[in-house]
Amino acid sequence: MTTDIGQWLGHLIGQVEGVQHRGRHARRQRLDVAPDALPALLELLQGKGSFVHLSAISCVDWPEDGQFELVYHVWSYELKTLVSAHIRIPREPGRYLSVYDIYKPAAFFERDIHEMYGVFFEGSPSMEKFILTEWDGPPPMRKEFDSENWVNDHFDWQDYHPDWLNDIESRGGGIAIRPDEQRFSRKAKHES
Amino acid sequence: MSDIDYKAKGSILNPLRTLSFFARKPVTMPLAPRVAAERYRGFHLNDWDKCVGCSTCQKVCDNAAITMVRVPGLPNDPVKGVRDMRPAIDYGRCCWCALCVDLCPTGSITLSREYVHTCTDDQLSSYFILPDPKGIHGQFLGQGWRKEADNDLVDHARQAMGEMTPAARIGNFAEMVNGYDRQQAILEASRCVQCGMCHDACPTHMHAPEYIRAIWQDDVEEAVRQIYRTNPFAHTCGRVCTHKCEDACSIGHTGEPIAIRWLKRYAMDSLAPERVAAIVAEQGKAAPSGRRVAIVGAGPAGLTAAFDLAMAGHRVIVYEALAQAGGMTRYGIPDYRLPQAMLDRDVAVITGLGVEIRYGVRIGTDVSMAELRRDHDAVLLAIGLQYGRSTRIPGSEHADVYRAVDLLREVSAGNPLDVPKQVLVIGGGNVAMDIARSLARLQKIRYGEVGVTVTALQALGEFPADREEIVEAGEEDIVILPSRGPQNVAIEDGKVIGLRTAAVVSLRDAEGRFAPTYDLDDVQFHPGSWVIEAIGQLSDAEAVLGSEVSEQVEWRRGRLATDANGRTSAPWLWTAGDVANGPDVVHAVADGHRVAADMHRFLNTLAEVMA
Amino acid sequence: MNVASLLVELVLMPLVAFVVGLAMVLMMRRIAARLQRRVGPPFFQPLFDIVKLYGKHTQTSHGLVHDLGIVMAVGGYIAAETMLPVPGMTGIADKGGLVVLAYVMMVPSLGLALGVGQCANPNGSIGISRALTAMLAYDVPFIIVIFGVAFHFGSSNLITIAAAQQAAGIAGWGVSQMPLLALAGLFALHGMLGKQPFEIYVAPAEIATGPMVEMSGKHMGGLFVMQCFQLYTAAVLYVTLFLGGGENWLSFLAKSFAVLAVPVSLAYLFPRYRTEDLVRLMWKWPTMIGLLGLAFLMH
Amino acid sequence: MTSLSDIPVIQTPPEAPARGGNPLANVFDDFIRYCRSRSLFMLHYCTGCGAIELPPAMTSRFDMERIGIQPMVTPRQADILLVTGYVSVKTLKRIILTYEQMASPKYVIGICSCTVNGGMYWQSYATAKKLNDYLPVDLYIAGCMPRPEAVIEGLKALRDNIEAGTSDNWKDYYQRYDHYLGNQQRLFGADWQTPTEVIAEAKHYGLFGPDTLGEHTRRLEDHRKPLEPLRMTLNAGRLEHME
Amino acid sequence: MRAENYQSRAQPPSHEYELNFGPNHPGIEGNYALKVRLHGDTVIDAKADGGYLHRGFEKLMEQRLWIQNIALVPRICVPDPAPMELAYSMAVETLCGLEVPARAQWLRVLQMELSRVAAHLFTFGGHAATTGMYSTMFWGVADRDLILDLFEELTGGRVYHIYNLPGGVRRDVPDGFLDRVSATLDYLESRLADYDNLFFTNQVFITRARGIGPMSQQQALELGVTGPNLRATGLAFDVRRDDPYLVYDQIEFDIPTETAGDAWARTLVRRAELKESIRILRQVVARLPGIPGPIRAPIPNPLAWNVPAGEYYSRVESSKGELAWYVVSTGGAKPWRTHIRGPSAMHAVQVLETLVQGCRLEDVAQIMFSLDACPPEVDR
Repeated sequence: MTTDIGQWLGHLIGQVEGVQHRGRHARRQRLDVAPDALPALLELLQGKGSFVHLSAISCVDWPEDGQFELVYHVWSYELKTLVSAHIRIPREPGRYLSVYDIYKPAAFFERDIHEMYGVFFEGSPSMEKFILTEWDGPPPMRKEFDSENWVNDHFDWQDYHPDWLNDIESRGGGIAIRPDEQRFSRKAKHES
Repeated sequence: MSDIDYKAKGSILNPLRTLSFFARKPVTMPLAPRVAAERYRGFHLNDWDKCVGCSTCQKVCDNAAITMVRVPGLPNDPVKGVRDMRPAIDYGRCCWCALCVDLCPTGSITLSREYVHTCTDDQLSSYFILPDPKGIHGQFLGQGWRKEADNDLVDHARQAMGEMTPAARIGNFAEMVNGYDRQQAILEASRCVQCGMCHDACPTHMHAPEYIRAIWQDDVEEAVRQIYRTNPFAHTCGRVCTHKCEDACSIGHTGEPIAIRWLKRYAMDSLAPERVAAIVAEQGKAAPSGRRVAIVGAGPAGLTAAFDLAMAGHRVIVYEALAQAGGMTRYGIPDYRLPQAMLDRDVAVITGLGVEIRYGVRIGTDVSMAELRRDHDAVLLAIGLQYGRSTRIPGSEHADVYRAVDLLREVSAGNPLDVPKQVLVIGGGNVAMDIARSLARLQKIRYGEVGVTVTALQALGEFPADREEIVEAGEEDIVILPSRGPQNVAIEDGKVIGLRTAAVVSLRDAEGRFAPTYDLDDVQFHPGSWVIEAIGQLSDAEAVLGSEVSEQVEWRRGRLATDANGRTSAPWLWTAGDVANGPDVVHAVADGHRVAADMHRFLNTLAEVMA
Repeated sequence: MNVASLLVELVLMPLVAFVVGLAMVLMMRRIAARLQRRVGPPFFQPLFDIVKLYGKHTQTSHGLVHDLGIVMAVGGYIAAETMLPVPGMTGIADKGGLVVLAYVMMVPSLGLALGVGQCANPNGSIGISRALTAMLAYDVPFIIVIFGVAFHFGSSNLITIAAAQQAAGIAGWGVSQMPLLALAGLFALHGMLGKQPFEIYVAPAEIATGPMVEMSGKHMGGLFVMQCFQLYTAAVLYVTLFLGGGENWLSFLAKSFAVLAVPVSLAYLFPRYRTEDLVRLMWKWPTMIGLLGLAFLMH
Repeated sequence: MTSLSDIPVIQTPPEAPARGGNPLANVFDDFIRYCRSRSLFMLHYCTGCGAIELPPAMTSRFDMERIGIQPMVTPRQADILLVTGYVSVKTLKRIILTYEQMASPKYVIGICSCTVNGGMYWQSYATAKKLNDYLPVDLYIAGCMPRPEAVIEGLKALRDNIEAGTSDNWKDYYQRYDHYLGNQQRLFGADWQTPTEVIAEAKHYGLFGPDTLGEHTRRLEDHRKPLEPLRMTLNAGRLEHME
Repeated sequence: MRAENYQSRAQPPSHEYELNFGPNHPGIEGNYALKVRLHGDTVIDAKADGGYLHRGFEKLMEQRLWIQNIALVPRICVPDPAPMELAYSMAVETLCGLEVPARAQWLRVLQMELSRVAAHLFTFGGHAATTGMYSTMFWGVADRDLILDLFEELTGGRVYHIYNLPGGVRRDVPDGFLDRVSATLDYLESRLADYDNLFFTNQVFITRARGIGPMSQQQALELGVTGPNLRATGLAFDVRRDDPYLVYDQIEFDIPTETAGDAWARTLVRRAELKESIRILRQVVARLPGIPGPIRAPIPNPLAWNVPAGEYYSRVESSKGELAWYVVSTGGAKPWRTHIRGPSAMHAVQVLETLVQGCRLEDVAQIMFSLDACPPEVDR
């Protein structure tokens, strides 16, 4: 079954340039696609290949390569196979074409990727924020965004002074991890 | 598909049947909280007697909810792998996933079936608790989730170490243990929970968690770097260390401890000597200080001190009476455990730092201590324990009654030995095993069969020797007779023909002092042509120091009196290694470091005074 | 009747109505609980709720009209209570009569509409427009029923109507005499109470309880009091019209609670109708039944 | 609009009304407090995952109504704000708005670990870590999430506290408004404002404390803008014709 | 009285007005918002507003060990957390090449289907409540609690089971557990008649639900609809059968479908699915005792577990639809990237926005609940 689909798929994508096919697990086929070729490929997959269901678009950040990887997971209800088309686009300026006119669900995923990674999709119906409407920091899913630092800058941790700890501290014991590893503050008690 | 048709109109009367619920009882539970299920994940419990304070729970915690707290007064023994720390839990973080339970090496942490805790804002400190067996409110409400075979995530089984079969190894001195390959080493390293018990237990506080992690990350260079932070005898320790670390390993509480020693060996073996030297050189040698240090004895302690002092920029000259460096590690440990080539690598790293070793120079004979003192700013005496103790039983002064260390030295030096078909070894320590197994090999080579009998005072379970040594000796057809005390060496026609032993009744008197008593009705005769005593060693410090210096310094119970840093009452003289502390490579290394640090301090003050 | 005893009655009748209304609220909530297989609130819960609401520190008012609206809502019902004869007390029942009562009973809804309108909360506005539509819907059968009853007994005086029924025994009760009108009345009663399936104007899932959305503190307390009165008024009116009114307190209360139990029980078995479904239903079945009953009556 | 400068800073909080020797003097207060503790309307707002254990607590199996608790859908009617677990920053704004709209006496219950010290999401850039930085919390219920029984035990504890008169942290919000506002500003920015004028309320109800005003309330005054009509934000294209 | 405390907001005069559904609104599922524009009672436009439940899961997971994430993932969808664990575990297993023992797979099916039953009961309750029928909600949630009792016994947690680990499950069934599962299933089946009387054949409800939020199959496919919502439009697609995982290929079950694609059809599909799940559970109960073996493949020390480099897109059928995880490993101790594709990401945003257009205000909440949208899945 898989090999058949593999062959069939190989035949199909022969019509588009810049596509590499790798058969993978059963029902999972991977295509590595040149960014230019993706819309044509998706149209082909949807039109001729019955891959009508866009399951998701995933974005992966590869800061060392200076690239974003966009993965389009499409599923065929007839062939019962999932094809993942991978493209790599430069991290800067991080722009790509929307596939909204091929797959409607793309609108959600593209907006999500725009919010989380800052990739702009031209032609997507809305690049307005949805989840992070009240967030003015950098796109948080980028690898260079350090969530823990941000948290330390914006929040305090709870202050605990239980009796047992006071007692242990008075006897010379106490918290035994390094202060920089400790994730709650132990400031002096409030003047109250 | 459905048994209700989409087009069905439904009924206005059907719902009225529900009015029958007027006659049915409510399903509401009583207001008081129910008893939770048997494996409920409620608040934490911690069995303080089982807990060793290893902090694995803190590491696996998703949420940094677990904090180790030092509780003064609890047992704290690094050698046994017990710390006086207990986990405290922040219920402002905890998600009750129970991973801390599943990964607890001792199984001390469990969860209770208690689940109600409320407090007002000013009582919020009650969210930070130190779990004990009673639970958050001091009232045990039943045991909930705990570790069972199903959910135990601790990796109990050690990677098997390949070694030569007894048949293959007995006829030669080739190293019998294969060492881990990369795959095995990574797997073995992955078992580590990074508790650091090994670090605490190690006499020289090796950074075992760090190098194990580096090995797991397949970064051998980093591992070597970590190893050399504390131990220049890395190859040696990777093979023959008494691995106190493994005894303390927290995985060892319920499984087999991590093979820390073999991992060290793997790291050292997998790197070419040049790379090792380069990594050591990375640490950077200090600028020459212009101070000169003399070290007597090129054993582990002396060379470790030499390593440290050389790194600190001092000029170090090591005086070694024998032809090669290594001391007991070379002349006391047989090749099948520690190939001399490996020891050479360790020594080469040290000499590579500019440490000069003058071989064949016996202080006290060739050069006097006074001269040494004159030419150097400080002197370190690290001569080890070179002389075997004698049992002093009748016949023990016979020429065919040997001390084990002397024989081992001969074996290691490669001198031919006229080993007889049947030998007897007295002693139950590692030295006894070493000589027994060495002689067994010589016998095998010479006669094709082994004829070694070991008698020891101790019962089998109490032998001072490592367990694996005893097992391996047994595998090599060596007869081991526990609980037998030597009575006399049987001599006939001026030749040794055997040894008489009596059964041991008790080893110690009422006060716990060493005073063996024997059952003289149970005397056995063990035939043999050689009797080898392996019951301990002595030093010849007095001979080395010379009478003049000997009189200057203080002595305590036959040993040089020193302060905690190994400094004797003479301000220029330090002592380290077996001669000062117990007979063990890693202790000697630790000693070397400690003394070198003190000497360095002294040399620095000297420099200031001069300036 | 002297002025003093009238005054006493005027005070006492709403008070009784309130107390009985509290019990009715409790009954309603206990019925809900039972059908939903649970225990339900404690006995004094309705009282606790009202006292608590009146005891709130913060009293958010949205202006004079807002306050006035609540006063109208509660006041309308208080006025209505004084026109509903109970055993031993008639208040101003003989002066008012059915027609006045019917008008007075619309006052609370209108008051609420005024008050809610002031809040400027769209949910409230939607709710109140739905409430007024619903009122239009159930008022049609209601008026038909009232007309029919008045026609039958030849009087719009509630005291007379009750007395006539009591005199003739069960056979003379409105329910025996005009079963169709009684049935239509039950529908109207259900609609008046605003319980499912006629609950669209509060619809928490859509408009967050509609008219109540901006009410808090004593305004909300006022609405809770109003609910007591509402349940009481509807039940007592039905009892007076169809079940022979109150011969004595025991039978009067028994009948009132029993009458109320019917729509209240049904309420927890049905979802709510949409507004247009509600209007359609009300103008169809109860109205038809009512008209039919009327036709029989007139025949 | 009342300006901040118009409001005199009262140095000492108003004294509690003197309690005379008459043992019946407080009967009325006690009665109201008792009713208050017996009738708690809970705001029906699911802020986080702990909300999943509230339906069981409300419905037949654990039936909260037994202790006089019922859900209410609008903040105006509610007495209890149940913060069920983590609050994202976006939600936190709504919670504060909601809280300020509730009529006092009002009570905040922090459920789950997340309201105390960040819980599972302690590293997350999106959630607030300590609820009591932003709102006065009356009661915490531990668990992730607490079972319905634990929730009910917590509510019972709150009930007892109210009856005993010890649960009045809502006053703290007025008396130390500057502190809460400061934390809110730190997270939401200096121009943060809510439609409710807390300071005016504090003045009105005699809850002015020495810490009601401070540097943060001054900043609030600097940034305060008149409330704008709701903007139609459905889509950008339609905005213009509304103006 | 405090007039100064309240300023009413001037509304621009318009025939059209906007209503906020949520985030604090009983008609919204969870903490989510829908802004609807109305003309009279008719919705002319709607816009979803998410992020109230955003926690940054995908970011958090990149900062935690593979095993630690097991505790994190169920929290993504609270009403139906079990499939999250499963999908994540399956992805890690595939990357590591771990072979899950048969018994573990059956135990997972047990967990999944119990979770599905619980989620559907919850949804019925919620759906009924949007139409004002609270009794169904009271019943549904109370009956769901019986399943939570089973979960508590099996996994130690009522809602967050944290029962799966990559490689298998954490605990085997306790003694007598399967009998209690059977008893609970018997009870639920006996209750179905009650539910039919009260709810599924309630004329008023059918009137309310039929024709509400209709969706053609074509439209559903275009919008990426999955799960019961897709099946209600006539396409018999179920990940359990068409992209099989666990041992679903050894289990007999039907895939119920309807064709109308409206709220009523979706309800009917869920009702039938509930029965199918009970059927599956009966098979599990019957066959589990005969399946020997460990319940977990050996896994390395969780603190030092490098998952081999690779990527996998694992899919499971949650009660709400197709749930997928894209997991990328670079061979490290922590995931490099995880992407969660919750079914509600489609249902709660584009589908909901589309379906409510032109509907009546009364039905907005009903449409959302009939889609069984779960906002935390959208926000993550």
